[in-house]
Amino acid sequence: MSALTLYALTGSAAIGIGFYGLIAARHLLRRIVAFNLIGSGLFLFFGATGARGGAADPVPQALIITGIVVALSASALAVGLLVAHARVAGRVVLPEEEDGG
Amino acid sequence: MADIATIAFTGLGLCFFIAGTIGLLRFPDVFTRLHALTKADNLGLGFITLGMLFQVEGWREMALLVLIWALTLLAAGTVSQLIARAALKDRSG
Amino acid sequence: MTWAFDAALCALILGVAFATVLGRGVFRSIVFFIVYGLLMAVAWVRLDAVDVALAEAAIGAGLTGVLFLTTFGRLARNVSDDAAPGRFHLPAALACGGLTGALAWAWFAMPAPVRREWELPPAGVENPVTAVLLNFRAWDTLLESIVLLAALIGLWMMARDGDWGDRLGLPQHVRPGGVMAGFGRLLPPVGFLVGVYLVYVGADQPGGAFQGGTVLAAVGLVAALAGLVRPPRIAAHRWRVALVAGPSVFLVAGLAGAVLGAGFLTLPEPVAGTAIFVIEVGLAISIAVTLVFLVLGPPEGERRE
Amino acid sequence: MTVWLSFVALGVLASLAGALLRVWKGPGPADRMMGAQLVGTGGVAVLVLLAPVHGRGALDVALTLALLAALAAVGFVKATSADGAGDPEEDETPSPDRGPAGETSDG
Repeated sequence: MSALTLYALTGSAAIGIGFYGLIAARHLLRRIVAFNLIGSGLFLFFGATGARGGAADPVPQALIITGIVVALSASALAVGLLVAHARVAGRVVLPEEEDGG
Repeated sequence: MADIATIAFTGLGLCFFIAGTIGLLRFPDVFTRLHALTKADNLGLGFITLGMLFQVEGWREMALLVLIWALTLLAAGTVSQLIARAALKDRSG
Repeated sequence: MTWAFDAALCALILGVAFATVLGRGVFRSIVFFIVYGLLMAVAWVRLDAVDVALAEAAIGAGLTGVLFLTTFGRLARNVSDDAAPGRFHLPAALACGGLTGALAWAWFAMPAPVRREWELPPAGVENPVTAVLLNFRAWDTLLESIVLLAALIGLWMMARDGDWGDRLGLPQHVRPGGVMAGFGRLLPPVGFLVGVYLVYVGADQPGGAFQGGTVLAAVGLVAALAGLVRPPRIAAHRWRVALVAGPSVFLVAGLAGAVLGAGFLTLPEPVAGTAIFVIEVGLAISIAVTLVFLVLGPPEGERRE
Repeated sequence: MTVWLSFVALGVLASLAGALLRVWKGPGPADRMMGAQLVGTGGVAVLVLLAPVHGRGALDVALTLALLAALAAVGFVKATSADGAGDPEEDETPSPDRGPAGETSDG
């Protein structure tokens, strides 16, 4: 198994783990963290794909860099929504999940 | 000769890293663990950068290495102070 | 031996990802995510993507961590902490395992890349990543810089009316002459130099507007948290100019290309080098300022509660 | 030489696994943060060791990591301070109940 395959498989596993966190976590901040995990795993998978042709392909790298910056801005927006929600509702979970799982 | 120095210094640095980790795992409370952490931070990375000074070519890379170590020292000093204070407040209050 | 290193690194990344999702407690999850960003930066270097590694080091290991940690602090004060752990969710686990399996299958099923020895057409810069970002796929980058702005506007819409006009974020305070204040004085000059350097060398070496801009943002955040500078007021006009500088310079350059006959956002080769440098400087300023504002958040004057 | 450096880098990674164990076990937030700090330093060390293979780029990334090594810890002490924006060194502790901070002294 080549090193690239290792990184690609790690990336795909991170995507799966992140999705699980997004579904199973109740605390909304944990969901945002899990969402970032998905994004990061995708970047790794994509980056490994782009590196298969020998020399690193600049196009995926450029897209990943902009992706990382956009992921941060999306997280900041989500966190702002969460803080506002917590201020209004006094909770950090969604209303329909307050009782059940 | 340069290679021998590199092997010696990086090996020493690795020892400090391992010792720091063992300390971080086995010491009983926050403050003693902090002591272990700063050993790894300052000495471990210090010896590794020292060893790598023999491997890089050009004064820019050397200056970069020294700068990296200096910045880590600054960060380690600050962080240990801040974490210790935060832990102290946590315990007393 | 290098293979063993890669395998160990991947194992650590995987373990950290699991711990982020499965561990109890929000704080633990956040710390593991910070560690995850650190390890990813190393992984990007191993994949020979130094430009990505620079951005990941500044954002994944720096800015995102601070964003989550400060949010954790804010929530802890507003909300009774309900750390009730999510129960193990078998259908979700199966579905996510399936997703990972499908992706792994896709990796092996993908056709081998066509090994074409192609050269990038001349773009005015040596660093291929910068060439792609600012010349060949300039559309993406332009829209991306506008997305950042849109996120900031969305975040500011969450400010309460009473706080409008206040300084951004929580009112920071430190002990004058203390350790944090001293650190906040020592680090920013060095960090500023590193950030400017990364922007400057972006044409030829790893670095550029995004990489340098994110480092500058992290340094600005240290300066703000350590009380060296006070965050600006939300309605300060001078800073709005900084926010739109990058996209505007980019647009003007694009229009100039259209007027000169090369086409919108097409930088003709003779002037491309200079144009890219000017755009990079503007973009780096905008990215740095926008990211600092995004992490600081809208004004939250605690006194009015 | 490359083999030796890879070996040392592998050793540093192995010691980082121990640091991660501390992050997992805690028990306090300060313990977890210290684990993360050690991983940060270890990451810098690994990148420095990779420099002969990956060239200047690895050192640039190491420099960025070293520069921002304290950022997370600063965010941490801010988050755990009484009003989320303070400094653990301040003597005038705001009221111990988690009420809003009184006046703020802008540093």
